[in-house]
Amino acid sequence: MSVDSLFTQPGLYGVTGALAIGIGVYGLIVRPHLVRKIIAVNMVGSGVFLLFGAVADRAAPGPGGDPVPHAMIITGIVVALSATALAATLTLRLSRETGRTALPPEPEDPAVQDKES
Amino acid sequence: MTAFPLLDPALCFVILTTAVLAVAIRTVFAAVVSFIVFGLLMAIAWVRLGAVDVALTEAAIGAGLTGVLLLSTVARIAKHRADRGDDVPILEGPEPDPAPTDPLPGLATQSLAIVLSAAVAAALVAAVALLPVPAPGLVAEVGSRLSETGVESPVTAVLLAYRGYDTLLEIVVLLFALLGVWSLTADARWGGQPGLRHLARPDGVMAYLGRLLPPIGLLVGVYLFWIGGYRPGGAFQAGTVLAAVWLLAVMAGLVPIPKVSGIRLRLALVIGPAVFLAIGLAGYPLHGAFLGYPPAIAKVLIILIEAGLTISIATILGLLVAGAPEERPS
Amino acid sequence: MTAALDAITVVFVLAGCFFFLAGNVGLLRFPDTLTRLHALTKADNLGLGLVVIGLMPRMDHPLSALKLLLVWALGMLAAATVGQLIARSVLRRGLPIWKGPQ
Amino acid sequence: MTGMLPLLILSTSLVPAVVIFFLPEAATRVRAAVNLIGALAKLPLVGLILDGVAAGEQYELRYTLVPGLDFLLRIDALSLLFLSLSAFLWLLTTLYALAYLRDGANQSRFFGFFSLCVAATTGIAMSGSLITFFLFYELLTLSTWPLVAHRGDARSIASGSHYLAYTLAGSTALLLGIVWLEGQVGPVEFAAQTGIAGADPNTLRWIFLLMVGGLGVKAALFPLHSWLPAAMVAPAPVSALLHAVAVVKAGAFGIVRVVYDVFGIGLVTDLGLGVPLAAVASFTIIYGSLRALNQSDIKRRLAYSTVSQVSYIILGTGLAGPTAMIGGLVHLIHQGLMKVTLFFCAGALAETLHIYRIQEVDGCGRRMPVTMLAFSICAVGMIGLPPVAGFVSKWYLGTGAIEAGQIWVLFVLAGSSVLNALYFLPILYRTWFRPATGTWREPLTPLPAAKVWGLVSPAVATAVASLASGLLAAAQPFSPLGWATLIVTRDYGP
Amino acid sequence: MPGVVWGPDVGSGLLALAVVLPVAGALLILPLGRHAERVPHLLFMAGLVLATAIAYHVWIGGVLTAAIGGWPAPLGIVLRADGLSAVMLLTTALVLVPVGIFAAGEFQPRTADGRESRAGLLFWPLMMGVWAGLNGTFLSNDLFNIYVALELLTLAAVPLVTLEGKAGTLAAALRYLLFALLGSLLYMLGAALLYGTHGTLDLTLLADRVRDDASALIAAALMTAGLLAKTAMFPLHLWLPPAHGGAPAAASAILSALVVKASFYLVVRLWFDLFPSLLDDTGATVLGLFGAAAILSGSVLALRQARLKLLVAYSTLAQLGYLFLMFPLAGGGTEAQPWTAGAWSGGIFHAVSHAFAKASLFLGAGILVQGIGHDRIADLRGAARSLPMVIAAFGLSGLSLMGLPPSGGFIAKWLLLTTAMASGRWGWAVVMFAGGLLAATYVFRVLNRAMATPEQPLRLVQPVHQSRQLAVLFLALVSVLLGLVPAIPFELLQIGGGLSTVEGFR
Repeated sequence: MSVDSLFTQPGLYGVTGALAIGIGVYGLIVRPHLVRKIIAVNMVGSGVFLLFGAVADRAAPGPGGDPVPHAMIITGIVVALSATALAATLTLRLSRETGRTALPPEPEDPAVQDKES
Repeated sequence: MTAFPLLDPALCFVILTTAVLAVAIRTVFAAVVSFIVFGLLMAIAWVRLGAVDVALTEAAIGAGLTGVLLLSTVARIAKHRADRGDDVPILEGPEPDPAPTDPLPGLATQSLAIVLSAAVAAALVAAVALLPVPAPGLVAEVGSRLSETGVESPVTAVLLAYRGYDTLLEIVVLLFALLGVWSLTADARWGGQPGLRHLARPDGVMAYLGRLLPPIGLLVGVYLFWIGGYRPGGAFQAGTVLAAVWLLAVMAGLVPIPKVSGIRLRLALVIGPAVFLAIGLAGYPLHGAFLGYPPAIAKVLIILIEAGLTISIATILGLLVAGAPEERPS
Repeated sequence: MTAALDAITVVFVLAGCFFFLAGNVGLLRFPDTLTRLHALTKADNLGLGLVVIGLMPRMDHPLSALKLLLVWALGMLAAATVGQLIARSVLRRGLPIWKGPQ
Repeated sequence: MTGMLPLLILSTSLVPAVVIFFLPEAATRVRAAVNLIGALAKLPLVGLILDGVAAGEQYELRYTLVPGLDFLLRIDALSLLFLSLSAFLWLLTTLYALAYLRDGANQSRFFGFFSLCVAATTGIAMSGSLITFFLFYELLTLSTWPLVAHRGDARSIASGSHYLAYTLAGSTALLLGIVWLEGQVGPVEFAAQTGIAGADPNTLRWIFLLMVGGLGVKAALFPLHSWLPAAMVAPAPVSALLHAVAVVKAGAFGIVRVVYDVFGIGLVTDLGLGVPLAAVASFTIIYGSLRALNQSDIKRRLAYSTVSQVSYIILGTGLAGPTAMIGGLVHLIHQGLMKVTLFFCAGALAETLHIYRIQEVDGCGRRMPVTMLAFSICAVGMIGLPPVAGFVSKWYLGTGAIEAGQIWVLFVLAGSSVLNALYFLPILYRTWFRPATGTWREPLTPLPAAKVWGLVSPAVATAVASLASGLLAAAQPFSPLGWATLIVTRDYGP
Repeated sequence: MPGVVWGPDVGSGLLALAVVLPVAGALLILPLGRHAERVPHLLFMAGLVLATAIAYHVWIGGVLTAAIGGWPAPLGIVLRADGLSAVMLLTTALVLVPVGIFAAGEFQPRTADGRESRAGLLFWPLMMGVWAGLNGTFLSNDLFNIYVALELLTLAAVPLVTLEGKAGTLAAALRYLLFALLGSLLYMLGAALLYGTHGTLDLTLLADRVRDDASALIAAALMTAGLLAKTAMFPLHLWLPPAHGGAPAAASAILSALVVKASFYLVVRLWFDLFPSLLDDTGATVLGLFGAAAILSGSVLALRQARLKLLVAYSTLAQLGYLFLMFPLAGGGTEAQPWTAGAWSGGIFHAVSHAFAKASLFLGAGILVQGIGHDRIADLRGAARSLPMVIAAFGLSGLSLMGLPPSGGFIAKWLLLTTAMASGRWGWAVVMFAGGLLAATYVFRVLNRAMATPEQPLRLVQPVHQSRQLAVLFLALVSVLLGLVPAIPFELLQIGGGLSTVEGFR
């Protein structure tokens, strides 16, 4: 293990990515509001991409870098947007149908919910 | 870089601060705003890491479109609340979080969350420290066969040639996200228009902007698409710009938003992946493999694919922001 | 020649930064939405313009310099439109407006 | 051809089962025809094999499912003992069931599962390896359940669950035993035991306990028997199937296989497992008879009688001497023939005159003389009086016990006979010597002749067979006794 | 390279088509709209032919590989089909055909008044998306490409849950989506670390380069955790029952039978092909304990459900548990044991036979809902009389769940059990036996009700088309058939497996 590598430029961004992931995971667990959960997932995603990017930068520092991870990150960002759009629409629909913007604490029988609403 | 030794640490610090804000700040609206700022700062980080393509994508899609989506979600939720009589003002009102009906996690959950996230972060920091010092990568391989792809930008070569299959699946993923959003339409409204309403008065500033910007935006979009073969840019960035311009024109009331059942809209949605797929299949006879491009015409094929993709991406992204149909078909 | 260009860049970019700073101070310190908009849009537009001017001599191609100008123009357009929209929203909803020091 | 014949025999019941499932409910005649064709086709095939095995022919069919798991059909003399019993009784039970269930509901389901049960039994008889045995044993468990629960009322459903709970737990134990054993010594086939003796004796004892415990559920060994009396709510043909043709016999047959062909008599004796097994069987014999005494429901009394009688087979196996083995094996046939007659008659009484309890049979010997004569013959046989088949079994068991030096068994046999007499003779007395006191209900309209024939003639046939097996016991080798002797002298002789 | 028409050989050329076909289907159905009625069925049939062809080529020629675009790894993406991939492809195609026939009764692109129906249209491209995602996962040899395929799978699968538009399913779908997204991100994170360490994402190349060190362990742990969340493995399982129990029957069938298997498949690939040396006793035991906990808790919860669809959904949790018993039984310890192939094949066998059985169960539950108007277990009296084929199929599929012969489930259980006993690991065997008995309890709880005679004869509220019942029965029969002719899939599975040690097993 080389702690020094954490203080290079890629190391720094790698650590930032790692911390962003940690913050996102925390937010995903404790924040009940669905919009915040979506934000948290996106934050984990950004952290993952940043970490991946930092990894790529080590291979070829400076402008350009390793283009393979860059292409993958671009793909990842688009995929994350796709998922966000779906999640946001689901949240909207949930809020319109039930007035809730959070998940029930325990998964429940969908049929029972139907009767309530 | 040496001129400002503190630039990177400061940037990282601000990124993490906005990240904490996005999780911890009191209202959901503020959280969304924090996240958008976080995304923009991330774009700067990408520039710092030399990944301009990624920076463009992050700014346009990661921060921009995602931000718009989230903001409109918050606004529409607030509107539902207002419709239900939960007296919450739109947008600027501090939406309580957790909302009155939202359950708070117990102390156990919170401690678990802290332990878990700390463990993940620590493991990752360790993993970063453990990465080998002569870093492996594919820079040389990408460069050595660049001539066979007909494009000059290495990222575009990876996206559309070496790993074109990823990109094919990616555009399909995007399409399915739209289908997923559409699937949440109420049955009676199927076939109608997405729920984006134009807010502009005909003489208002929006209408003016809506008239002024589209030509410029179109130009920028086409430019981004064209430049992608040489430098940072490409179908995704171009598609995003075009989608934004389109939405602007819709919001300005200049063009109607199409019905989801319209055949031309459907064709616009599938043209990108369809062209991609067709050229991919042509690769069997032309180059002996799926998605194989003969070097002589590789560039033409890639431009064809990018053109189709740009149309589909612009349409899909625009419709994703517009949301599920909310108007009944006439 | 390069020294002169460098000097121009340093001066203009620094000046631009100053206006950005001023705009942000305004955003934080001004009392209501309209005044804050005022500070932000005006100061930022000016600051952006100064930065753009400062960077133009450093471009290797005239076309790139033109692109920078385009960025400035679009930025101003966006700021103007958004400022207008927010201001109208303030008026329509009857949010409090600062009437001068009490 | 020697490989195809077992498969052919299996398909005589398997194919009708599948066909019947897909027949529409209204196709009564086709269903009966398919069933009877299957049953009739099976008999000559079994006869063919019987002849072949007597002449020393080998019949084997091997099919590898996955490496280490072979499906193996192999017919030896012991297989045929069970095979011919089930083939013969299947025909008669089918005839009986067709009459019994006339106009009943869910006939396709019933006869489909009925044939499936017989197919499973056939498979059990022909299995050449432990795991093949298990496959058919489970098939039997599952295909019997819908028959037990056939009526669909609360009691039937409850007794079906009772049955399943016991048998599934039993087969779990059996499978555990099999997997454990095969984990030690590899795949186990019934012909040649190699390497088993080398395993750790205590492990082997545990495995034996698991296997016999698992099989003992179906064989209704005390204390695993309680499902059997509960299952008498099922229609009479099902009772016949449970008690005589398939289920309890499969359990007993399995125990015989485990003792003779998996462990081997020598090893069982060396491990000290034979006498405890005989002791449990003896206890079950006495216990079943005692419980039968105080049942007033006819079918319940018969059910407890089965608990007692099936253990004779296990007793003979546990004693491990050649004569006792013959007695046990032959009882597999004899008990089947006699018990199936008794259930046929009990069903006929219930269907014709609505007689369910022992107090209700007063004087019905004059009303239904043929049925009650058949009943009486087999009741006498159960007690163990000559010249009916039961006497032969008990005689061999008794001499076998003396030969094995287990004199106490004689007391068990004598005690059991006394108890048998105590619970059967009162029925006979009431039937023949008490006047009719109007305890039964005549049917509103006379039963159709075909139905009466269908109910009575199978009982007569099996009663005659019981009598014949006793009278002609000495006919070699195709009387039950002759065949059992052939098995013991040829395959398990010293 | 003119002249070379089909690449190195026909079999390899087919691989990409397995993904192209469903994608093309979705692209075709969308513009066709209400005129797309027959397209999906033709595609499903073509898919079955294609999967069979690929399996055939694997069978005769061994492992197939195809570099997409002619770019070899590590630069490009390589598709690879070994026996395991072929079996999964075939399973997918074989489940989809009857599910498609079943769904045609429910999802018609054209409404009665001739307009385009929302659910009726969208169901089909979403199915195509799931199919493409599955095939993409099974065939890809590139970790990042698998990530994209997994996301395609998720984004096509989640809308299926809410397709009927019931409010109650929204929360379930969201929970599913969030778990799935976090899962894929964790997976991607592990992949990123592997790229950073070894400079490639190609599984074959990585397998040569990966060493038994801390960074590989971190990557493997992250990827496994992510995939466990997507597989709904204990303790990340609670999202599954409401999502699978609330979705339309045809969708539930696909989700429970196939979608969760994709991530399970990857866990198998990771631990047996990529990190075999990393799978020490501790890791394998942890995975096995998760599996054991899933078996027991899932079965007990299934017992307590009042609705049939939820019972079936909870049973999925339990059945997934068996799959993870293969890790302690087949892995652990550095060198392959003679019984390794047995437990490994047993796990896969279980996944396959469960796919057929579970699809049949969910479709059957759907028919009950249609025919008698509900799926409350307490009120199923008379169902066996009114819908005999469905109840028969329930019983036959139940065999696989209980692990009783004759069924694929039994063969799987036998392979796992003999391994456990032969290597003296009693605990796992006991768990399997307990799981089998619990499964019997919940299966017969339903059958008992269905067999009972009702006070009044049960009237169907809506007639059920014969073809839909036959689809249910077909799936159940396949799960039984797997127990009768297991040799062919077993042999196919061994092709290309790094640990093919069938000889030691004999």
